Amino acid sequence: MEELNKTNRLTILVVAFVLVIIVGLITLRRPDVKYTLSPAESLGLLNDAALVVTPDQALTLMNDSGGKTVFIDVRNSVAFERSHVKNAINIPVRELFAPKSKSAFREIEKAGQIAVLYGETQQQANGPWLMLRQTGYKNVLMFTGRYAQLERNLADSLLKLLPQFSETPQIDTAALKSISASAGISPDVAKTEKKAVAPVKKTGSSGGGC
Amino acid sequence: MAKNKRDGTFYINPYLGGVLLGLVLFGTYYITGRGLGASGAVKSTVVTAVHAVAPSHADENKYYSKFLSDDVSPMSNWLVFEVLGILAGGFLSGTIYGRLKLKVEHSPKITSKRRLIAALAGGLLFGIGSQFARGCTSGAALSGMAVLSASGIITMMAIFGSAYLFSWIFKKLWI
Amino acid sequence: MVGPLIPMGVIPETWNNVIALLLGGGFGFALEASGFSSSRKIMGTFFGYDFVVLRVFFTAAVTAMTGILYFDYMGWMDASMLYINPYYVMSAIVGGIIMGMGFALGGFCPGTSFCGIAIGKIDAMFFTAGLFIGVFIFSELYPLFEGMYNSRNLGGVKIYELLGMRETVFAFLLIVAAVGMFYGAGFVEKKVRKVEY
Amino acid sequence: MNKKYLLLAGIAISLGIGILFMPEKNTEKQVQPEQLLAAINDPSRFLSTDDITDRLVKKDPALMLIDVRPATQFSAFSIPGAVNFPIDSLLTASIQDMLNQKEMDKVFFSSSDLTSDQAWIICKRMGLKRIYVLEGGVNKWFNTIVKAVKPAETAPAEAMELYQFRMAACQHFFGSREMGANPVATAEKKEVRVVKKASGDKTGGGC
Repeated sequence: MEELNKTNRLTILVVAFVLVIIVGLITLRRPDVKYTLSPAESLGLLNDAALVVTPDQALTLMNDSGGKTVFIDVRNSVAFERSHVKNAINIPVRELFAPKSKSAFREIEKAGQIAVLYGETQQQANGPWLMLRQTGYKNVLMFTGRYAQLERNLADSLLKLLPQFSETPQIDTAALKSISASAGISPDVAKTEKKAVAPVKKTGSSGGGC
Repeated sequence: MAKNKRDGTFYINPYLGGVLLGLVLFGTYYITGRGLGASGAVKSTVVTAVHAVAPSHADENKYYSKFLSDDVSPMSNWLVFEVLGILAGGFLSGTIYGRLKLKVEHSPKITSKRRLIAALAGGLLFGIGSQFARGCTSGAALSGMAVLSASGIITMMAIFGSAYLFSWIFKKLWI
Repeated sequence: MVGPLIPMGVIPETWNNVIALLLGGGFGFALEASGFSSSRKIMGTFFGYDFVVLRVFFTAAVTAMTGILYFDYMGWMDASMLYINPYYVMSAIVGGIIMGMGFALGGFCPGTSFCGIAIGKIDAMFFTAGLFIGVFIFSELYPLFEGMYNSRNLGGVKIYELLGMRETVFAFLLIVAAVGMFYGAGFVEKKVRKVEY
Repeated sequence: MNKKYLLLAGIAISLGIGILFMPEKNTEKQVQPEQLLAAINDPSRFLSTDDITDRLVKKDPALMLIDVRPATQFSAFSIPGAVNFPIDSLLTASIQDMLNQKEMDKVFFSSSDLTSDQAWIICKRMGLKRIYVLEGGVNKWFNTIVKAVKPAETAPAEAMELYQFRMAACQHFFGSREMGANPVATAEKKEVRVVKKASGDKTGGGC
C-alpha cells in the first residue's frame, strides 16, 4: 500500500483540475438579459389584441402630442435616415439589447410612456417585440402594419402597389376549383384533392369571413 | 522511489490513476460525446469475423445483422481503435514501470492450468454478460456513472454485487 | 469550442480514429499504471486486501461526472448531447450478474484484460479469448435471449430521474458516498491480512 | 493517514457542494435572449415557396411542413403534405417531441409568415434545431405556385423556367388539363402520397 503515500502528483493534478473549473466559473459571463416569461406565457402574448397597435390606432397616436407614445423604428439606420416617423427612435433589430437601447427603454419605462415598435413590415417588428416582451418590458406594443402606412404621403400610393400577404387566408377558391375541375382526377390524387379542395367551397360561400 | 520504480512492483497512487482515468473519460465525452468502452470492440471483431467466414449466416442472424450495414464495415468502429490505444498505453506503462514479462499470474495454491481455464471461463461469461448489459465495466458501468445513466449505475451494482458473492465462492482461486 | 466536439462538428469525423487511438492510450496507461493489469490486485477489492479497483473506479467516475456537470454549467459543453446507454431493466441486471460471475472467475474485465495482454499476461490472453467466444455464443444463441434482451426498455433514462431526485443532489450524494467509501476502504485494508501477489 | 487526503476529500466535497448550487437544467437549455435575437436578425430561416415546392415535388423525406394556423383554416386549404400543429398547442409535450427530430427540417407556415415566425421564435427559444419559416406562407405559396403568372414573352429565360417549374408543381399537386400527356406529372402523382406517408411515419416515430 505504499503507493498511497505518494500524493504529490495527485495533489497537483487535482488542484489543476479545480483551477480550470475556478477559472471557468470566474470568466463565466452571466447573460445580462434574462427571460421573465416562460415559453407558455410568451405563447399567450400572441393572441392578445391589447399588445398590438393597428394602423388606425397608430395614426391617432401619432397625432396625439401628449408625449405618451414613443415610436421605435427597428429598421436599419439607412432606412431610418431616409424617412421615419416624427420623433421616432431608431433601434435596429441587432442592437435591441445593446446598452444604449436598454437605457432608452428604461427611460421610456420610467417616464410612463408606451413604446410602439414598427418595422418595414409587421414581420420585422414582430421579433424585437416578442423579445422585449419575453425579457420583461411590459410597455412595448407592436404596430401591426407596414411602415408605409405610417408615412402619410406614402400610405395611399405605395400601399396599393405592394402585394400584401396578411394572416387572413387569401386562397382564390375560384382558381383552385377551375384547376381541379378541369383535371381528370385519378383515384390516386383524389384523396389529396378532396381533402384540400372540398372544404374550400364552404369558406367561399361564407364570404371568406375569417 | 527511483530505485523501485522499474522493478514491476511500483504502482501509481490509485487516486491519481482514478483522476487520470476520469480526465481521459471526461475528455472522451468532451470530444466524442460518447464514453469509453472495450467489449464493443470485441463485438465488432466477432461480427466482422463471422461475416467474413460465413456472410450468409451473419446476415441471417438477427444479432449480427444489427451491426452490419452495407457501407461501413463494423471493423471501422472507433472502439476497435480505442482498444488498440489501450494496448499501446498499457505497453507504454509496462515499459516505464518494468512490468513487461510473459507470465501467468495465479495464486500459489492453484496451478497455471487451472488459472488459465478459470480465466477462459471468466472471459466467456463476461462476453455473454456484456452483450446482455450492452456494455462492460468500462462501457456501461464507468461511462454510465459519469453521465449518471440509470443503466450504468444499475449494471455497476449488479456486477460488483454478484462479483462479491461469487468471489467468495471461488475464493480458492485467489487466496 | 463547445463540446462534445465531434457531434458538434468542430472536429471532422475523419479524425475519429486518431482520437480513439489517443484516448485509448490514455485509458490503457491509467489502467496499467494503477495496477489493473494484475488480476490478483483487482481481486483484492473483493477480499479486502487491496481496494485499488474501488478507488480508481469511483475516483474516475466522480472526476468525469464533476467535469461534465461543471462544463455543462459553464456552457462549454452540451451534456444533453452525450450518449446515454438505454436502460433495459432485465438485461442490464442479468448481464451485470453474469459479468460479476465472470469477474470472480477470470479476475479481469475486458478493458483490464487488454492491459494485461499489453504487458504479456498469459491469463489475460485466455480471458480475452474467452470474451470472443462468449460474444460469439451470445450472438449465435441470440434468438433464445431476444425476448429478455429487448424487454422493458426505459430508454436513455438517468438514475436521478428514476429515483425522482434532482441531478445536483444525486451528484453530491455520489461524491460524499465515494469519499466515505475511500475512508472505509482504508479502514478495512488495515484489518485484513495482507496477501502477497 | 496522510494529511493531504483530508485536503483532497475537502476539495471533492466542496466541488460537490458547488454542484448542489447549480440551477435546474431545463431552464438553462433554452437559447439565451442574446443568441435568440441574433437568430431573429438572421434571415436564413426563411425558405422560399419555390424551394419548398421543389423539395415537395422531389419528395424530400427530411422535410416536415407544419401548418400553425387553427384547424379550421388547415382543413379549408393547406399545402399538400403538411401537418397541423395550431400555434396554441405548440408547447404540448407530444408536439415538442415531434418537433425535436434532429434529422428533419421543420418548416413552419401560416397564412403569411407572421404567426409562423412567432412559432419559430418560441420554438427556437426552446432549443429546437433545423427549424425554418416559409416566406410568405400559404398565401404566397398559393399565389406563386398554384396561380403562377405566365411571364411576358420578353421576360428572361429564367423567368420562363420558373414559370414552367411552378406549373409542373401545380399539376403535380392538383392534376391538370395536360395530364397524361405530361409524363412527369403522372409519374409524380403517387409521390404526393409518399410525402404524406413519410412525414406521418416520422412523426409517429417521434413519440
